[in-house]
Amino acid sequence: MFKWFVKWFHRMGSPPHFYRFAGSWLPWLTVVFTVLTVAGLYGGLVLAPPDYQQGESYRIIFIHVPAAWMSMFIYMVMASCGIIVLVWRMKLAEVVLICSAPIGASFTFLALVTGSLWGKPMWGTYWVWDARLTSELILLFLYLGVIGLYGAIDEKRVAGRAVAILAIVGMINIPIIHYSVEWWNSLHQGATVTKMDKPSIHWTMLVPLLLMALSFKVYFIISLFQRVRAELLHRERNSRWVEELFRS
Amino acid sequence: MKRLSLSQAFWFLLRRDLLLAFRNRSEMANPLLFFVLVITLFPLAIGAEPNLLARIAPGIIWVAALLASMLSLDGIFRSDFDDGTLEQMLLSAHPVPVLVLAKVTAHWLVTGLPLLLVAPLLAMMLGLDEDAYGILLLTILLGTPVLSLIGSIGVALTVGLRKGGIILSLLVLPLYVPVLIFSSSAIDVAASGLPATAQISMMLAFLFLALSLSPVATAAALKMSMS
Amino acid sequence: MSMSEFFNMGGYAVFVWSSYGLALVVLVLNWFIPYQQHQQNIKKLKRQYRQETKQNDSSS
Amino acid sequence: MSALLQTRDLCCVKDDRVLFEGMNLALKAGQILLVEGKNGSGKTSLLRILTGLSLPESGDVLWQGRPISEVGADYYEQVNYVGHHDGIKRDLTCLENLRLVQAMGKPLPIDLDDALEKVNLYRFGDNYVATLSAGQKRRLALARLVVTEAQLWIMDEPFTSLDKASMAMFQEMFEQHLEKGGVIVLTSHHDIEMPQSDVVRLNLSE
Repeated sequence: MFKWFVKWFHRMGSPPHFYRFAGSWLPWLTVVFTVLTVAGLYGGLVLAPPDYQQGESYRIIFIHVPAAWMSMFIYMVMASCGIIVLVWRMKLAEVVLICSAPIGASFTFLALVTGSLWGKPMWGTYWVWDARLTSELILLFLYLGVIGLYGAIDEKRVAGRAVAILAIVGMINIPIIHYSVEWWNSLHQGATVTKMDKPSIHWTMLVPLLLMALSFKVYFIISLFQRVRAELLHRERNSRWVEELFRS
Repeated sequence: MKRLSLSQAFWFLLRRDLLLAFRNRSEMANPLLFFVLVITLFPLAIGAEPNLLARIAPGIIWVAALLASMLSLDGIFRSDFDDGTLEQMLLSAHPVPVLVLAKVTAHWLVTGLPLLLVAPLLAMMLGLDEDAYGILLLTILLGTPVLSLIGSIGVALTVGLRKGGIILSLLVLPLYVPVLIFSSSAIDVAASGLPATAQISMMLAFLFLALSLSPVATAAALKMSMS
Repeated sequence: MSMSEFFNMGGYAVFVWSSYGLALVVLVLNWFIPYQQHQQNIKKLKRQYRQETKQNDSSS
Repeated sequence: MSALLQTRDLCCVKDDRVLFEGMNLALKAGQILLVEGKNGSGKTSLLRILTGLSLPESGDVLWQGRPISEVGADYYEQVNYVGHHDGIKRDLTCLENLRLVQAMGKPLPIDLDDALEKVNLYRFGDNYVATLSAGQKRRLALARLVVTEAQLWIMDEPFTSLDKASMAMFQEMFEQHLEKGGVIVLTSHHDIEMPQSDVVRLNLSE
């Protein structure tokens, strides 16, 4: 089994193979994404009963929580790509790392805005220095650091490795930052402010939430494949396999 | 003749950097002046009302210390990058992380440590409670090396860039957050007479983590930005 | 659950629907921009090869 | 005698331009490689790859049969690199600079003043480098070859801003190094008068 995986891993590493592989999977992924989203939204917006405390406003969690999970998940994907870039120097891993940064940043931004929109009905103000929202804000800065550093270096192969190092350093710091902010929040706010816990999760709410989380993950793969294919064409524009593909 | 042992090379590089810093002494004062200047701005901005200033003193002192140390980061590798000695250091027979640690220690001794001299004066100006002076000095003693160590990673990543300065702050400030949180809360708690051992032990943990991991990351980043 | 109630969202319509609206915008943008980029790259490559073939034909 | 420095189908790409590819070099002890070519043809990039500072797009650089990424610090100990930058600190004196160079590499048991005399900078021991002329700075940069022991010398335009006499003196030093079994790689616009037997020429721009 392991031998097969190593072979698959190296075959995936070659740009032409990945370009065709991603291209062939895109339509199927789009179908899966639409099915999951429709099911999730229908379950979340229509079937799920209103929350006894927050009424209808809690339905924002079906966007906020999956987006927050995605922002963390994508940073982990970037850090593992970073390790592959530094250890095996795989060109494709650099491209995947660079292409997932903007997607991660958009999910973090989405999580922040929906978090504050959800905060308004609950606490009366748009921005509350809640532990999770503050960590999410710092995570956004980490993403912008990755994107900014990549843009600032002209030589793209060097930029790829620089960003790989930054992503790994960022990954090591995320838990430290998260627990520091958590500790800081408990110190200053005290327990009076209701933490932004998910309301007591009844299965009718949990199922749509998981469906939406899954649909966001599938969406991430779609957007990533799309970006990687565009970037591969740009980077390999004077290589033979691109020529064969478009010479016709 | 055998090459120098690792510790000899470490001390040699450290002494050379201190000698260089001493040679242009005028630059050594800049972080200190910046530190004092930023802190004097706050009473002008928010009024000199004593107990308000005393309450926010830990926070201002540490934000100012953080900005002062970040502004002086550029000096670690910039001059060596320009005159080619950085290349020679990467090509030396000694492991690069240890040489990087020597350079960062020299940078800390020149820019981070002197903040200790001025901090009590500023704390007095802001009317910080006397019990907190000891903890204030301790947090600066433990915190500024972590700032230099983490900052050296950001500097190594941006040393090759023409306009590296702006990106440097975007890369480095988020990583400074844990140090900022624990140091200012240590002083705050000490000011109200409570023991700050929890915060101090966390800062010690940060120091050892940074001491062991960041030179390796900085060495990798330097090799990468020189290629 | 009549349609009007659904859209009213128990008085929180503004917050809920703006969140979902923003989510839609973010998801569409993150798909459309790379898709458009990809098509542009393809168009550029095709034009480049057409010019090359024209050049080869004229020179050979 | 097997080759000391080898490259195995080395390829270098810069800003999407392939500077050179499929390059297979082999340098034995006592040989000197003269890299020629127009500006921008990749001379400096090749030298930086040979020193291990830059990574090639593909292919390997071998030292005594082993890839230099594996050999690591032991390879660096065997290399003296003089690049475009002189690699000396302006605010240090000549002697302090030489002591620094010795601390970083494998020092030779030579008195530093004698070393300065070899590159005729004898009276400049305590002068700050900032006060030296371009030619003197270049000679101090090349003094690195005298104070540290390395089998492989890699130099990028070593003769820039040097006068005729200094050039002859350094070429003579190169010959001695080759006779002692050393290997040299350099780029130069001026032609070098060396016994042609051990000169290997490589032109990157044709």
